[in-house]
Amino acid sequence: MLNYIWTFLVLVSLVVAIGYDLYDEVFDTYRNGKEFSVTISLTDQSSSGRFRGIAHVTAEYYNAHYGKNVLAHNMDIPIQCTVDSVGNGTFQLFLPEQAPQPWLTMAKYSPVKGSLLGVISRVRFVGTHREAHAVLCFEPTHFVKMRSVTQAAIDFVVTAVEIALGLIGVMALWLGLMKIAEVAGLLTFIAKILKPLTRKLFPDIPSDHPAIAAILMNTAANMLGLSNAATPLGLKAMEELNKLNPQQGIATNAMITFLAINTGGLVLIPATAIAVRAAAGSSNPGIIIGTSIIGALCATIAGVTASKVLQRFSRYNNEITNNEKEK
Amino acid sequence: MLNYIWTFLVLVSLVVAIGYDLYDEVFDTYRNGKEFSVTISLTDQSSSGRFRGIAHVTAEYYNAHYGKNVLAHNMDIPIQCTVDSVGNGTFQLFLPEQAPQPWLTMAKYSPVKGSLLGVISRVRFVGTHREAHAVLCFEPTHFVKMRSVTQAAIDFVVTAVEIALGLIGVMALWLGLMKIAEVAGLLTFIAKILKPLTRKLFPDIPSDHPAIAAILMNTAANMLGLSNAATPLGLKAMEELNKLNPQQGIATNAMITFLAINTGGLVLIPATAIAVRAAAGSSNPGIIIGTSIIGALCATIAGVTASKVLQRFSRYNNEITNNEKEK
Amino acid sequence: MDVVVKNSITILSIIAIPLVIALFILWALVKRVHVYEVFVEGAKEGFTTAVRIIPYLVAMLFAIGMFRASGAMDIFVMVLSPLTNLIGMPAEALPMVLMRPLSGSASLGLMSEIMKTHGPDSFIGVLVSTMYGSSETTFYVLAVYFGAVNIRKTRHAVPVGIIADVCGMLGALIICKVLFGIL
Amino acid sequence: MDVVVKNSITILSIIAIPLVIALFILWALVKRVHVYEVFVEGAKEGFTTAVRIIPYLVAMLFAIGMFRASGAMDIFVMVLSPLTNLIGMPAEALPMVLMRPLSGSASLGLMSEIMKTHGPDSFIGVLVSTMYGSSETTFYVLAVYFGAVNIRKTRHAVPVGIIADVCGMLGALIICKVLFGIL
Repeated sequence: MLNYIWTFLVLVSLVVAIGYDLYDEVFDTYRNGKEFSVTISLTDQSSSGRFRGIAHVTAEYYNAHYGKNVLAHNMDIPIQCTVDSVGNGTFQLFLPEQAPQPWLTMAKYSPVKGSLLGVISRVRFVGTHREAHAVLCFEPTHFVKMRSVTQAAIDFVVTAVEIALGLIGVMALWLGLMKIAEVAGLLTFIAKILKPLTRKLFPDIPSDHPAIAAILMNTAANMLGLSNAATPLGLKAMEELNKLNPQQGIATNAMITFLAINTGGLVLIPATAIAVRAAAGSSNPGIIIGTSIIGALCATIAGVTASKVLQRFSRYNNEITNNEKEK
Repeated sequence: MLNYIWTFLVLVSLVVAIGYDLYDEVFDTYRNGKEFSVTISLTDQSSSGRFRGIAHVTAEYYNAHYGKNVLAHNMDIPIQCTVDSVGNGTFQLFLPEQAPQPWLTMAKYSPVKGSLLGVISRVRFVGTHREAHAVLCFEPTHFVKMRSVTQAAIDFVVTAVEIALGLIGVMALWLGLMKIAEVAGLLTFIAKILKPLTRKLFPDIPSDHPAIAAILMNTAANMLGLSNAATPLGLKAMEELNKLNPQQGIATNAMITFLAINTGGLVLIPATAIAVRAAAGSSNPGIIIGTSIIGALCATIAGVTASKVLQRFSRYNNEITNNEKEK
Repeated sequence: MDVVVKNSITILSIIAIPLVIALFILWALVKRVHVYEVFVEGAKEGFTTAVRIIPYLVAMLFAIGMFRASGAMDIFVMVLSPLTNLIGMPAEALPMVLMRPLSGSASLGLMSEIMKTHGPDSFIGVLVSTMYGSSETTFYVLAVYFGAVNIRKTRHAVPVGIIADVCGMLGALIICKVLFGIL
Repeated sequence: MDVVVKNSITILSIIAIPLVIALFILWALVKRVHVYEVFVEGAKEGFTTAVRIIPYLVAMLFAIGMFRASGAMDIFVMVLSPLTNLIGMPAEALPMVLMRPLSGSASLGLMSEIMKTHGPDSFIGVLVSTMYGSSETTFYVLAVYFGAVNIRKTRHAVPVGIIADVCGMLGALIICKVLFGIL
């Protein structure tokens, strides 16, 4: 199943990205190669044909050029040019952060990030060199979505490793503490106390197995919103469950039931959501506590029920049960 | 022994943290649930009952409220409120960095870090809505020490992993160089030269063993303050010593003597301490060089003597010596 | 929700970890366990477990990252909104429903954005924050948890996760409609 | 201390590493060792050694971090200061004595703070910086060094370390009193 979802995500992303990019090519979103006229107020001019100034872009012209109503007010943007004696050369437009679309995207994928580069031509100085008229032609922008999808793939892959390496410390801490509890017999003790509660949910697990205690502690940590502790404890629970797994590499019923409880996301106080609401100036940030609990309960109950129902139709089911019974 | 010290550190920390927190609860340091009156100068008001302003907090009132003389001058703090038609709602107080205690701690453990949140009530607008009187009730603050202890545990555990992973590079460098010296026979050569010096300190180590050279180089690096080289060389020395260890997992006499020399901390020029003194404007930062060396010599001599004396009373001692003799 | 209950849960979540640590170590002392040695023994697994997760997490985040960046979400919202309109789900909440199981940071961003445009106390604001607060990043959890024990055949875990997510989102929608909306 | 001696030690500590590297490689060349291959062979151990340390360092820094944050230090100073007053140790230096073997960064912070409040050239300033400069973070060293070779039974290493620390601190106190204080 994960095979299909993974393939689906990857292929859909690529198809959609190509679609967007073809749309941009066909409708010429970035007006590649088209000329854009500006008036520049000079602020600084050296002898070698290099000058700085402020390019005045009128909203009317910009909207007409790109065929979209994106710019409400005229814009003044710093520009730097190098031109020869005939009035041709290159320019660099230092785009502000609140620049309008196409330009913002063009600047993001420009060779000099945040600036638009290109060829300037037909520079005419007027009014004792305090002002100039010129025509800009931007570096062409192509296949923006494809580039952003590729970049996202690489960024997320790096993030994945950072997340995993960042887990080492808390994993070590909780595995160390759990080992102390295990050796001291505390985990078996907890598992025995919880027997009536867990016999129904996890019939395959022996009643005094440390997995039960790890599952309980993971669920408790999740409910209290202690994510730093929840993940290591959950992984410990999975490792304990895997010790009972007769077929390494294939999920057992108990694992899937555990994950159903875990992904249900039952949190007594959803702290992140409340903090975002409070920061946004809510008059009652905590109002979602009750509704969140009900939503999460729906998810958890549905998940556990589904795991119990679906395990009957699973291909690997019988093998696992038989092997376990043989033990 | 390390078991006892470890348990002691952890349990004492928890007990002390609980003690501090109970003190805070009993003496109500944070005035949880108490009302705090303020006058607010409005700066910005939208129609939907949302307004921003500057809350004026007088030193007299603040000190009386918290029963401590912590605030010398009156304070003006930006505030944002959302109130209903009756004058009740929530507020967010954007605390400056130099805010006085309890508030600074309260803001540190607030859901929106750096701000105080809570319920505002009895809002009365005066003077054509340019000013408002109101009563604030802050989100309760509980068990601050417990939270900071838990946070410290997690932070230090992450730091531990960062330190270890940061060692990989220098470890590899020095182990590589040491391997070259070992294969070239240089380590044996050094060990033989030092024989008269080390026979007394490390009688269990064969006189041409590479461990001697690693110990020498670690000590030299420590004395010269080259910590980047000292740790890898020390670990190399430990690994060489461990090759002579008949009972893996139990420290040998030679290891403990080596650690006594190492933790003595003999440095010819204590650079960090001198730098801190210079930065603090000392008229003679280097004055501690002589005293530091004498202090470190005391520690080293005491440590080595103690290791030689205590090894006679150690439980595992005879076994190790016998096993070594058998070889 | 009752303030007292909320406060006691908050206090419980603060003291839970210190209490668990104290309980473990005191119990171990009674049982004469060599705590430091045993702790180290258990902690050794930390590195290998974390490293074992890497390929699974890379695979999962690779696909999710591309999906996020491609803008495919907008197309899904466009296609699905006629359907979700039938059950009274506001179109603005649909990106949250689709993104929540895939990416925690993306759905957090969606939530903040909706708070800004619609206000946190609007029906959509309450609904979206309920949805965020009442579920987990299912696919991330699947990747990490199964990755830690090298499970590649997940059997019915994915359908179970999706069913749970759909029911959780529907539950959040219905309870918000009952309490705050016009049903 | 003589400036010439100080300068020559400084120069020695600068050129030590390049000299050692040059010596090793030249000696290896004479002995016809394949330096690159042998270097890589040895360097391989770097990763496993560093990883082997992790659980020990996690265990030790976990306890030390909690101890630092708990404020237990203040209580120890309160309890111990009547005792240390007897031997003429200033109460302000006591936190340094207690923290130095546990945490390098904490004791560095303590030293900077004392420099600020008492001045670097005051008796306490000189004493505290002598104490900092004349000892090592014993427990950190124990965790790392024993961790690298998987030693869990440390035998008498901890008492030896504590005896060395106590003697070092006493030595620093006495020499500072003799040279700068009123004995």
